[in-house]
Amino acid sequence: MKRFSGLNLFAEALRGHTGWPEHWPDKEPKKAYDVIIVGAGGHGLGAAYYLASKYGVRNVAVIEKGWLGGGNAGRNTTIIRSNYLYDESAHLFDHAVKLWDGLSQELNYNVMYSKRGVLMLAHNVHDVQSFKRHIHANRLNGVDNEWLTPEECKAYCPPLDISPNARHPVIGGALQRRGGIARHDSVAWGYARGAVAHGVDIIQNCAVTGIRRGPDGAVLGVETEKGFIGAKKVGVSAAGNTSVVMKMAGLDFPLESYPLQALVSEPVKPIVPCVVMSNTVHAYISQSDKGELVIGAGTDQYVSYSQRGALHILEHTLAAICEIMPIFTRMRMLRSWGGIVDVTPDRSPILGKTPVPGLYVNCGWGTGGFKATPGAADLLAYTIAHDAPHAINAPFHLDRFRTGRLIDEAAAAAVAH
Amino acid sequence: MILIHCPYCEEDRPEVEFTYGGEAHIARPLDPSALDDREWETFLFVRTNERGLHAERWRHLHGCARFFNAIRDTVTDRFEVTYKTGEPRPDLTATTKAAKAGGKA
Amino acid sequence: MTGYRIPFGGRIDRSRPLTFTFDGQSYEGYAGDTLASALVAAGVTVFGRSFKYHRPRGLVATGVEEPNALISLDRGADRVTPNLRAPQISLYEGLVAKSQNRWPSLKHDVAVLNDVFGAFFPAGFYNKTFMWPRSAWEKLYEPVIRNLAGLGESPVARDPDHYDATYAHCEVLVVGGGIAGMEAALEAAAKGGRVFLIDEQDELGGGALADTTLWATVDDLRARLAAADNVTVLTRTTAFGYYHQNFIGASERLTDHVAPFAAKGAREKLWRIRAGEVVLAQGAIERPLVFNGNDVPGVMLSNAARTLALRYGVAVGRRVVVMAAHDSGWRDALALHALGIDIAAIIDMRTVVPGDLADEVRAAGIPIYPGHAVTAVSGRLAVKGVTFAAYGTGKPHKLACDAVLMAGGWTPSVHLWSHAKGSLEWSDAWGAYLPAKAIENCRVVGACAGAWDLGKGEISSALPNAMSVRKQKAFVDFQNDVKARDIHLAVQEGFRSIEHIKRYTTNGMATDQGKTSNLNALQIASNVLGKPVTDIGLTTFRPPYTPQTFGSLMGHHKDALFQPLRKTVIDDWAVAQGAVFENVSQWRRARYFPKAGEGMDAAVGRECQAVRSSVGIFDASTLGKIEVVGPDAAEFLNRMYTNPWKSLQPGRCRYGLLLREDGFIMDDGVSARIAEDRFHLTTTTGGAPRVLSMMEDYLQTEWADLDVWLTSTTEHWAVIALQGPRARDVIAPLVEGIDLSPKAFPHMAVREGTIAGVPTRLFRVSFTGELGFEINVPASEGQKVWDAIFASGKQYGITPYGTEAMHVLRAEKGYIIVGQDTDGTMTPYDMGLDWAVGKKKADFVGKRSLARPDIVAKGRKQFVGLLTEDPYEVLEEGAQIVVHPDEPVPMTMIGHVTSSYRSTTLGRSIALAVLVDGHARMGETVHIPMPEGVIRAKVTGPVFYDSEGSRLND
Amino acid sequence: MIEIAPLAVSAADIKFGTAPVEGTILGKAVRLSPSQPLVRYSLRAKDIAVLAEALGRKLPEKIGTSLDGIARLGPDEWHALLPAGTGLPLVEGKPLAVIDVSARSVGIVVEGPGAAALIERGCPLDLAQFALGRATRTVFETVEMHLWALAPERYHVDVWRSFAPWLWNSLAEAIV
Repeated sequence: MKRFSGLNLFAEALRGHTGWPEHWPDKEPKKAYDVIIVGAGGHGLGAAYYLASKYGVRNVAVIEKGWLGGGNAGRNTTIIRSNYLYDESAHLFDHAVKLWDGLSQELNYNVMYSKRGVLMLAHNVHDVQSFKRHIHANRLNGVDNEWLTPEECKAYCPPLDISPNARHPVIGGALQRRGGIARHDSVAWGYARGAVAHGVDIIQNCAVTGIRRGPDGAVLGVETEKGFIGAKKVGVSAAGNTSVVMKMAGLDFPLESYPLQALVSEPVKPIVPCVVMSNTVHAYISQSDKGELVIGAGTDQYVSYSQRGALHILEHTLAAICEIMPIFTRMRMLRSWGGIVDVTPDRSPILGKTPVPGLYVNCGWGTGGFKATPGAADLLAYTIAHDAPHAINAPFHLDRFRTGRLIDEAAAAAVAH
Repeated sequence: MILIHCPYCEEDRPEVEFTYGGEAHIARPLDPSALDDREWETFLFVRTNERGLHAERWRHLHGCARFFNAIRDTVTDRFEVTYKTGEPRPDLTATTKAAKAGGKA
Repeated sequence: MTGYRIPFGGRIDRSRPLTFTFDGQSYEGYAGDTLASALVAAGVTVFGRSFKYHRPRGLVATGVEEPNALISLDRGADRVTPNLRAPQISLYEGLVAKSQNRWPSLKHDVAVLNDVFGAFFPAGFYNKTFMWPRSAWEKLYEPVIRNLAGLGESPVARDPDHYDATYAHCEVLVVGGGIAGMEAALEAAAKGGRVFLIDEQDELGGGALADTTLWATVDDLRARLAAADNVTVLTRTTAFGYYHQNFIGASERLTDHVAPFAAKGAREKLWRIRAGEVVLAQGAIERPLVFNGNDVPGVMLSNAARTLALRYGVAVGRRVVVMAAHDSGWRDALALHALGIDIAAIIDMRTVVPGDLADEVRAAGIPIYPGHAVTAVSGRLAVKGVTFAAYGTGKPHKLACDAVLMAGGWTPSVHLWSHAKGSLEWSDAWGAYLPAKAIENCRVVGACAGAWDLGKGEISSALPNAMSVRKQKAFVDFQNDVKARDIHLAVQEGFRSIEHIKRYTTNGMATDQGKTSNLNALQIASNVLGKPVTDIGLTTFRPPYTPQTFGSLMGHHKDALFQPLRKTVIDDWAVAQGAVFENVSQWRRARYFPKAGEGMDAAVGRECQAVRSSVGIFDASTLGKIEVVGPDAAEFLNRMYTNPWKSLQPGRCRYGLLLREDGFIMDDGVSARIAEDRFHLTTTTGGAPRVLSMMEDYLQTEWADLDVWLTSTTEHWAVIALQGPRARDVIAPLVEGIDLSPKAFPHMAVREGTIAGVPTRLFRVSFTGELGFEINVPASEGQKVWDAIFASGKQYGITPYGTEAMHVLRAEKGYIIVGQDTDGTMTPYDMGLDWAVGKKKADFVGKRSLARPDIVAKGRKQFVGLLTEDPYEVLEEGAQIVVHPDEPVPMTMIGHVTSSYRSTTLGRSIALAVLVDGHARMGETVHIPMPEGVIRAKVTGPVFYDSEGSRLND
Repeated sequence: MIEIAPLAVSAADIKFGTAPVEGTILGKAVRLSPSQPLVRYSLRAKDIAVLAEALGRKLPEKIGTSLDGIARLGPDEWHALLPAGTGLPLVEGKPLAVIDVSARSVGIVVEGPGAAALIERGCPLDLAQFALGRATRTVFETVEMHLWALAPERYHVDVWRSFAPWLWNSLAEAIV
């Protein structure tokens, strides 16, 4: 791996950039690996990276049915925050936020993590009660989150309309200053490059077609379009397609996959300095380093793998954005797209072992997976390496749906992820 | 916006009149107390999340207000057939043609 | 480029000159001009600066594919629109246009340093640097990058325009108003159904508007369309997205083409069209050629020069070089030549060109160079000349010129086809993908179907120059400054899928969405990878086809019409009384009624005191109400609610608790049995739709055998809560047909009669702990009854109270509010509502879940009261509770404050909370660490006032 | 207890129409007016005969059609929209339900050659296929309404009371 740095960039510029090697070579699968990760998104590539770099498991392959980073890693609105209510969630997401900090340096790949702050708007008394509950819980958990008055919201984010005669007036907000955004593709690419540097094989265009299990039920490896690949440990990090993969191992999962749409505007000079979310009007917005307003919509109502969203969802989303930021009615939508998000009954992820020995899963992130990327990847790697969950992800076990110990942030707070 | 054939109204109506009701044919057990925790979990939470033909419930909330069932392909979002609550899930392998006539995708 | 106005021809109206400004300088054009045509006619060459390198850029195209000429249109300070394409801006008198992405001026842009040092900013450069020192990313690098990025400036003022929307239906929708589209529309119209024809331009005709020989045909087709009464023609309308089942989103621009003072009505209109069949006639877009210097202002698409000349009467230059890889360039040259424009040469990359075309060109005296290509372009702000050579190698020749036209072949516009998930097939003849198999009921006609002779060009995937690709400024994506060498670099760095190449280089991600660049990038990648194009993949076209305003997508949901604000029939009265409101779900509710000079605390205290000491009146109309009727009504409720219902006698009320199937509290409310087969249910304000929907679900799909029906009556009834020791005295003079005596009409009873002459369902219930009535009357009579009660109550000092006093009063009694004291994770046992769970019931919704291991385990949070040690300290709702205040962060939190008030009745603060094992902690002291210090409080039961309930039963 | 800035009373404070609005849409004449007072009943039964007998009236059989002021909204649901003063018996003890919901909704009459176009701004139904005598529940954007085709170029729209100001203004906005 050739090191990335300003100096090397300068040196390469002088010789026409001929010296940059490929980020990741195309690999044909070996007969067997110690660990196979299914799904080359940020979470899967990251898990391979941490397995190889941190947990000493170097004989690792990541298998991807399409091109790496082509699923939700490259389709999300890149919001990063950790101001979750419950201890379990706050610890989980804050683990990720701590890893985000310094990730560019660790990977030697600028993922453009920008701590521009995430501001969640309160529009009614119930919102205030809920946000204050978050703020106090976060404070005692060591997670930053602070209350802003409407005027402070406006000062922090000038495009906001805080007029009291809006249909949904802004009556305050909760701000996490460490929250922000990152460049989504770079995260997948940086992890891929980092993993490869530690000996990981990345095998693209190779769909998994089955999971082979031994007489004792334990995993023996995966069947793929390129033949059988052996591995005693398989980690599945396949987002919206998790149910499909789990069925191959004979497991039915408490998951449903929904279309989630997002859109960007044409690029403009800096105008939205932070991330703004409003659960009451159902929309969120930030501005990318390129200048595009990046806007998230709600999920469509039905289960789907079509990645084809409906127009009325965009109508509602843009009406909502223009309700909180009326100056944007003349801005123009440049591109909209759909992803598939996998949602659990309590909207919290499932991250840990499965009933099948040797099969590990990281799924159910719903609309909130990007922010968790480094944390989820590290914890999946830890769980695979130790065949036991880390204390942080132990509560996110599949068994909670049987016992009733749900981690239901949405029910608790009605706050969208 | 999908058009959905309401089996009660007997016409295609726009998606915004409907609400999605989750997977179909998951009957509430007659005696829930007889189920163990695992079985109850399965009833409450486990879903096929089918990639392909998916049996699901819809309600024509802003129409006849009835729940009904549908088989929809979750890859294309195409409705193969819709049918009334209480009717058995159609076997589409045998009756694809008839189903399509009723479903009007 | 030294463009000029040709003294004749074009479709402009030379009798109507128009004045406009660009970057402050005044120009003239004609009605029928676009901003682009008028500026070219005025000799302007530089239209904008590119995104990354800030290179000066000229006009490339005359349609939606224009990548460079992005303009801000200023229609007044509150009507600024950035990033519009100059060729799509219709000229009007007084138009004010500004260039973008430059400082201090378009001709002298400081940021052009990016270009000077362009070698340091290849594709993906930002991934490789700006990482040290760590803090510099946010403080230095990112702000600089951000300021250099972005094109125009966002509007900063509230937009005074409004936007319209509609649904529409037709049997056939034709997208594209060129000849193919018009013919398709007429053909469809002849069959008799409703036909829509949509075109994005000011007038129908499409590409034919740039071919005078077709104008007669266009006129004829237009006349026949106008005569067909089943055809709706929408011009200035862009079909931007093709959604499920032939549902098309289109946006009509209604006012931007007229001067602001003359603009009337909505600015844009969103058409949501459901079509039986869709016919796509979107045409094709000409491809630029990729060669060194191809972005110098004055290098443009050949067809654009033709369009400017024939449609707008504008010559792009006085001496023009055509670089072709396709016959259409030759025809364009002939057309320009016929208008007196000097064609310096046709340089064609192909060695063989059609003989008849060559003969015609030779006859016109135009020099031709088959098998040659332009290898360099001189000039910075305008083309001065070209260097060309035999293709690939060869001795360079120089030629002076002021414009270079690129004819690289044609790319069918398959955007909408792709939105609709139609399949595509590679065509070698076209060097492009053509529509193959449709999923929807859709067909394609004209150039976008691969019809006509626009294919058959030569496709080149290598630069026409022996020089290293790294040394050539050969642009693929003009706006995003992607050069051929960036694609080479991406491949070198391991990006092999076209999606990876696109994302790494940003090719095709500009505001033109790759309309001119995608195919060239694909060809180059194919060449570098040594793989056929079809092995590299194809990037997905996503809606919208061209950028669409947020306003048009928002439609009429603007300002007051964003969402309905639901108000009760008493709302006007409350407004007149000076009430302060709060929004609760979709409703607006009076929160308190301050008297002059009163703050919230004082008003709420006074309101509470009035209820406790005399009588208060409260608008409870927002409560959800459901009428449950039928022989099986009691059986149904028995299955839904935790408590038993069959034993409830007609005329009596009961508190009902509703769980979700997962065992957690969903809603509650007091309900009454009106008759043997008729119940009047109430729900929380926000929960009403959810509850009804859940009940319908069980009724229709689980228990379809029951004969019972549910009807929302929320809005039928106005509900007036009258609470306080004098409540009975107030209504007594107004009520007829009901014996109000405590014995005949006890607490938790319901009676029917009249009040103030209006039929009523009168509930004797209380959410305050006082003697109380909830008076249900038809909403249409609500204000009348309210007025009568208010008048009758005058002598007792009747006091209107709002939601805040209601909250305090109920909290003093320990009554929960679902959604505030519970949060979707609480069971009846957690909330101390064991009494509301029917122990003998075999089943009810949620019962089985209450037996799950972690629900019966110790350590669950339970509902308690809290009394601060300092009675004047009011805890903050949402504050967290700990046992050990000195524990370092992260602290062990055992619960939180759910409700907290200053109680005038009790002369101190009170709070409700949920606390781990709270029921076993009575009397314990807990700690609430706040930023300002730790507050100590004692755990108590949740009932603070009249725990025996004696006041209720008076 | 949370102290917040008072809401401005003007917040989306739009009113239901008291006077008709007349004008054009897409060049066609249209008139919007509040309907006369009406009584409304929700009528429910699994068996149409039982209900018809109990009410002593003939009921429409096809879902989505109306007869003499009663529409069949669903397989077990009818809705009566009758002149003020017309009462229906709240029958007891039979497998049916009669519920007086007279005050739940208010009516809006949309008439004229532009009536369909005005409604189609927010209603996704194809009104060209919505023949005389049709009646159904549907939506205008996100707001539920009952739509009755009562006479040529004349529709009656029934909407829940608190949504009426929004619907009225959404319709009136497009009339020029």
